[in-house]
Amino acid sequence: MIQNIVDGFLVGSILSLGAIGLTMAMHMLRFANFSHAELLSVGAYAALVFDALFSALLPVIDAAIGPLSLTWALTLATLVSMVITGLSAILIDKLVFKRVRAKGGELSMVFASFGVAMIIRNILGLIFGLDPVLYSQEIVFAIVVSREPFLLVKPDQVFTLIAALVIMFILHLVLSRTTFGYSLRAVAENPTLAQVSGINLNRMIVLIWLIGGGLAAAAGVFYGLTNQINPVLGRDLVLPIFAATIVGGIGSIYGAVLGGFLVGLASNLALVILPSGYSPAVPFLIILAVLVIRPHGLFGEERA
Amino acid sequence: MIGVLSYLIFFATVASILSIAVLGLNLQWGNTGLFNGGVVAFFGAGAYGTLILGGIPQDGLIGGFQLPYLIALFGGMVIAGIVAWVVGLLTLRLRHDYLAIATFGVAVAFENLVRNAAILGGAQGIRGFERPLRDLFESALAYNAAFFVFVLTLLILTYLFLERLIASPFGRLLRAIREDETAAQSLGKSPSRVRLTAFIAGSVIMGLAGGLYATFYAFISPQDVLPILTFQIWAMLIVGGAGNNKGAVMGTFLIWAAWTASGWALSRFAPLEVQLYTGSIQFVLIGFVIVGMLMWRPQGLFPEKLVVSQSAAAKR
Amino acid sequence: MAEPILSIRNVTRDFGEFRAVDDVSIDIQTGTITGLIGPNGAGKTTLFNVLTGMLPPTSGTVHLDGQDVTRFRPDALFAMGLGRTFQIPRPFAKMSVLENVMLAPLAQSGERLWGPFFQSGKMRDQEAAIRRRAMEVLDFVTLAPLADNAAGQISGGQMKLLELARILMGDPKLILLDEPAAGVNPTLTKTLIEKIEELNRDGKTFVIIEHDMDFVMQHCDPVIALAEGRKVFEGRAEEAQSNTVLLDAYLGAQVE
Amino acid sequence: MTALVARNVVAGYVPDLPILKGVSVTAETAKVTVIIGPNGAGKSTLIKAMAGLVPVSGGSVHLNGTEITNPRPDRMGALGVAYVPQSDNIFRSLTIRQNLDLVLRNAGAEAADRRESLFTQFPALADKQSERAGALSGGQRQFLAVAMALAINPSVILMDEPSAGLSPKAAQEVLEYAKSLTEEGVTILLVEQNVKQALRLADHCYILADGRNQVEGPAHELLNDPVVGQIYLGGKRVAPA
Amino acid sequence: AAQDCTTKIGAVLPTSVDWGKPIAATAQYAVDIANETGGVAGCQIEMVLRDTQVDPKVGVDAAKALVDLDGVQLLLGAVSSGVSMPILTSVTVPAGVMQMSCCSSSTAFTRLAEEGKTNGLFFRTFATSGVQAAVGAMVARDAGYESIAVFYKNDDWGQDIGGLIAKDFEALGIEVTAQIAINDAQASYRAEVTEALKGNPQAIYMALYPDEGTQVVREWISLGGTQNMIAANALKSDEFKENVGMEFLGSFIGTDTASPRTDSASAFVDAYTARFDGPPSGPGLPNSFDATMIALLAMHAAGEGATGTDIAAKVGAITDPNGTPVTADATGFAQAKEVLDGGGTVSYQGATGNVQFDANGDVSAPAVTWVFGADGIEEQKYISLTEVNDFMNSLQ
Ligand SMILES: Nc1ncnc2c1ncn2[C@@H]1O[C@H](COP(=O)(O)OP(=O)(O)OP(=O)(O)O)[C@@H](O)[C@H]1O
Ligand SMILES: Nc1ncnc2c1ncn2[C@@H]1O[C@H](COP(=O)(O)OP(=O)(O)OP(=O)(O)O)[C@@H](O)[C@H]1O
Ligand SMILES: [Mg+2]
Ligand SMILES: [Mg+2]
Repeated sequence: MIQNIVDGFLVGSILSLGAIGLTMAMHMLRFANFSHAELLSVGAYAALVFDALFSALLPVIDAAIGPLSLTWALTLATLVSMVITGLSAILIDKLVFKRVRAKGGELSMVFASFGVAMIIRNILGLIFGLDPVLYSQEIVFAIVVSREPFLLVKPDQVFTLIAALVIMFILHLVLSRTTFGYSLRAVAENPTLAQVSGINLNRMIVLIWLIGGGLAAAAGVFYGLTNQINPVLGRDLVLPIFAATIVGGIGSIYGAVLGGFLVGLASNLALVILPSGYSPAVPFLIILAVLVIRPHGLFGEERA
Repeated sequence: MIGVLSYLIFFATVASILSIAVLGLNLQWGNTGLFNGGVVAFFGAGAYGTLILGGIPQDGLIGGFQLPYLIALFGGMVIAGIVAWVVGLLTLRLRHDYLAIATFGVAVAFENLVRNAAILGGAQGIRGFERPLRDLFESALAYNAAFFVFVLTLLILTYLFLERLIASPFGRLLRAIREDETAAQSLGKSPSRVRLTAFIAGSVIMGLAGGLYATFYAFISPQDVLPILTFQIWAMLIVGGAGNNKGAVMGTFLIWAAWTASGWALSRFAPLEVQLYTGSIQFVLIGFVIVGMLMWRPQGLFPEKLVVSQSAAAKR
Repeated sequence: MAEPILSIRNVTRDFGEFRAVDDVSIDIQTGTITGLIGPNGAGKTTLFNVLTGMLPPTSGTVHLDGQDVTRFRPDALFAMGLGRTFQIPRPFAKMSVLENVMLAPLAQSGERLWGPFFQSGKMRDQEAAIRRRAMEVLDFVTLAPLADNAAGQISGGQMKLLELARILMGDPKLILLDEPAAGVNPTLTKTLIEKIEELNRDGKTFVIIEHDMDFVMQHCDPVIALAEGRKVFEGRAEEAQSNTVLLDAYLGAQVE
Repeated sequence: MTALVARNVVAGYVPDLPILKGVSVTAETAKVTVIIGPNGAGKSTLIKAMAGLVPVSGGSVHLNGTEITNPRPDRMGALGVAYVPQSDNIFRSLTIRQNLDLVLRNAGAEAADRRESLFTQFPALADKQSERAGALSGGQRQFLAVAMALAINPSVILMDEPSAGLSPKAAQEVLEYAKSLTEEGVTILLVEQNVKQALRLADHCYILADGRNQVEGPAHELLNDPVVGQIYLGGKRVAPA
Repeated sequence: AAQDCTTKIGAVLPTSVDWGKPIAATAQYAVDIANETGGVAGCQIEMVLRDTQVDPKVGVDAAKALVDLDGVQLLLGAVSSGVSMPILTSVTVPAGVMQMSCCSSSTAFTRLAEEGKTNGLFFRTFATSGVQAAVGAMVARDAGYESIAVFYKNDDWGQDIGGLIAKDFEALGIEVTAQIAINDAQASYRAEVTEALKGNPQAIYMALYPDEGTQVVREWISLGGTQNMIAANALKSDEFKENVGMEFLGSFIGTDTASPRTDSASAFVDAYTARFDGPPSGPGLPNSFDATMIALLAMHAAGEGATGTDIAAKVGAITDPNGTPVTADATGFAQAKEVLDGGGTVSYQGATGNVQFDANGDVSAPAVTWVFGADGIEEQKYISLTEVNDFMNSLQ
């Protein structure tokens, strides 16, 4: 039980990172972006490429940091990947979403995002092959934190959790201390009035994608670090991330964080509740229960 | 030549069956604004229901009642309706994305149930359905043609039913509730009742499609009720034009044709080395078709018209 | 005195700490046009929301025709003859103006799932009649030329007119109007008033929130004023004009 | 001096269906100009066209002698033009203070100072400054919208029915406040249905109908013009102030 | 004598899935071998490959198009039983086309055949799961494990084998501490692994594919789980070996239904290695190869213009235990054609052994255990058909 709960948090931190970007884009651009999870894949692969590049150029930095399987090279690669993924998100918006947005309704965007997801996923498959790859073949052993109750924790996961929390805290500062935070909500609620109030809509959109893409890349790398990387990584993560966003309430950053942890917990507690075959359904059933009680998610607001 | 005909009939049958499901979704989304993310649950309920009622008995499996085909089909629709009723009571308070994810969860749970419950066939699915009236026909082709006529008839009936329904004051009510529930309620309408009615009606239609699908293949398994089907059905509706029944049917044929033809074209024209990658390439192509469609005509092929109810329009 | 059509007893409505409506009791007599005035934020709209079942009161009761209807749902109340318009219009944006209006009548046989199939004759007759009336109503509020326009694409004032048209079409016996004239051109306002008076003569009861003092003073009796959630005045219009509290807090120096 | 000029403006929401069929309006510097007309005349459309929210397909818009036809809406503030929309003119999900801060910061102004002075001008808002604007009454919203426009210290203010929904006292206050701004050199262009009050305050008036200029003249003249009164002012002559 | 004619055969395989692509490549490889020897019944073979996307609708449509538009009389595929089954019931049986699946394991096919509904048109080179389950249990017994946790892929194959082996373990008195279904496409299998760890088993059994198998095992080991592992053939994959690491696979034992100790199996491995720059790794590759070879030989035996029914009728002539043994390569293929042209029968010694179909189109096969060695997969122990059968009977 305790183990499941701790695991839930560790897995949840990755989902939270993914969900933050998604909730921002969903709120501001008013559409459920099913291609968001593909940004995690893009990020994970970009980091993979740069990791290899940096390690080759500067073999010294290809050393694991402390007990982690993370290397300095990969850390650097992750930062680069965050930027690249953010830029890719902007590019995708320019090429596709911007045009659809100009003409179509909410649902057009949703389905365009489905199409985009399909394209990205399969192009990644064509480039990198369908087989899973790993940042490090090494298996890092979990550390026994306590014997009674028995509790195992992997260093990588703890790092991921801490890194995710740090990133979220930084984001929190940005959103609560800068006009950007208000502007975000303003654009979400009423783009026309936001423009009239002096907000540059295009710049906001670019920023959203940059942040969302960056966070997605971090989440993708963290996921790869604790699991494995393959082109369908996005497909496997899209639902948990969505669920986290929805449960937290669209538009709420804090909701997304909480939602991520909740979904992580639910997936990890699923087996305690039901036979293993049913585990995919459990997070959704919990979401259903949350929504029946709070129809707009934990922190969501009704949208007029 | 016979081959081409035979294939076309086959293709048209599948597309017609899917069209029926898309029409059901159109009633829910296009006309009522219910974002049903769990289409497969209702499609699947109809499919499993029909095979359980109309199939042959098998060891360890529930059902196999061998009911006459039409009764089994109807039974499947009823089962889909019951599922929709329960789901609707739980979820119809939700809006937009929230409803979508909740119903999606229902679909995942449904797939999980049929995958894991041995009495429902588990991952192996349910087989052994005897095709009705098969013996009356000489050849498989003739039988397929006859079955196609049957499906087409049901498609036309569904289409006419929905056209008439949405042109009626009921349709007006649906659209009003889609637009602004509070305002509709202040005009004496009961949104919760209307939403539930539309949700059940749409799901029953999906259940019909499911029943036809399962009996056409004489087989159903959890693999038939994966989320991809929900996505396909939605894509068909969006490309065709939500809110427009003609668009829904056209969209279905178009998307299904694109889906299958891209595979066919690649197998035909792509060089051998590439063929092993056709799977990925095909998905990329389909992705481009959908994205391109939405960029070119985001309202769908046939956008929703502003309609005034039928009798009113007639007098204009 | 005859039994009031609407009887509001000690209604209070809180939003968290804030008390928007504070222990208000009002009787609305059948056949009157009651004017409800008060400064911005006085709680007028909130009171309407409570009366029509959109918000539950924190305490207090509402009786319609002697029946306790506190916490009834809006659609049930409408069916009982209580209708309202919204201060900020709520058109069905993607439906035509005509459809917006045609939606309003109650108990349309075509509004049931099977109506179009098993009662189609009846339905068609009903529809034709409804449509005829809808066009009359639209004609009256000057929206007839826009009958086929999407209701979301008409001007702000036109939306207010559409609100009114819808409620006229729905034909409840007690109508609550929330600032029907705000944003409406004065010439048209005059026509509206005439129509309201005509309907009133035919037996309909009105409660009208309005800031247009000409309107209130000349056509409303009684006038009730709210301020900070409380009822601060109830009486005839002339009395209102000489009420110093009202003059100060609400009317300003500008009354003619 | 003319601050804002619309010359033969043709504009509409969809291509090939102009709502404005060549409208000309001039707002003199430091004066109140009012536009009135029946519902659906195109008044709001005109203001939106000037603010860059509706594409102008013919004619031109000039600000202080410079052509600004089809400006980017988010740049208007920087040009010193504020705009108060007729509806949906506040951010309901933000608090009142956040609503103001948003505009203030985007204008690059020193936020806290200006905010306090705005609150003294609109005490009703000060009391509720940390509540969500969605909870405001109809009239309170209108105050907030005007306050947001003033926040950027504009030299020209476009107002679309600022007094709609306000109590007579409050309406009077808002309009008089607008008038008082002209003394500081601010130009006001106003759309109003609250015709009497507006005309009493305004310097110049345009009447639009059906997307075209109908009548134009000094406000007090139109107020007393019997024909205009009959057709546009509800047929009732009102005594001059 | 090579002529200027081509005969088309169809293949419906999930090429858009990681493990599906090599299966298709292997089938194509077999076709290439046949063409090298001058083709089949005098004509070159063109394999038209269609992706099923693991979607039954798509797979059935592809099959129908191949049958109707390309006029194929032989269809290879599909992999998932959930796709093969509707193809069988709604395309190949009605059209009288022979269907040969490499990898569909569902027992539903056997029952369908027993009911006489396959018209003898269906074959598969994938042995029913009973054999593998039994051998897995045998390995556990021989290793002396007393408790074991079972991970199974939650599809028809996994459910089947997972259920069977649990029964076998119990029959042998080995405690099954947990039976954990591993669902497809899940973000993380941490919870599943944690659940299995609770029972503190001495070993784990896995009926998993490499993708989720790798994730599960890495998780399992990092959480300190035992390195005693038994796995079904699907984990026979280099990718699995590399991503887990040899240091943890020391006591890993795999099972497979495999070749008798003929040279043919290793010949296949060698030939495959030469062709693809690496040994066959990943599920279903030998099966796919044999499925294709047998089907092509049957096609040859049936002669030019043969219908599906004709071809199906000739399958027995290829897998005749009393026929001339032929190897699974170009030489063998050419030799087999000669024998068949002369009216004889052959005993095809394939990558999965000398395959024999029973009346339902099923194969039963001897078994083998294997381990990961320094340079790939090494066969450990051969368990003959009789041994397997005796052991299975002892479990009843
Ligand atoms: N949903 C809400 N949550 C919190 N406070 C609210 C809510 N709705 C209204 N209020 C507050 O209740 C008070 C009364 O609002 P109401 O809308 O009833 O005023 P009103 O009398 O209609 O004013 P106006 O003439 O300006 O429309 C206001 O101060 C408002 O801020
Ligand atoms: N968003 C829109 N899309 C399309 N047409 C519109 C839209 N908004 C308004 N119109 C059309 O433009 C015309 C003029 O509208 P506008 O809002 O400018 O009127 P107005 O003069 O401001 O009226 P009011 O006094 O009622 O606010 C209306 O008749 C309407 O049909
Ligand atoms: Mg109000
Ligand atoms: Mg206007």
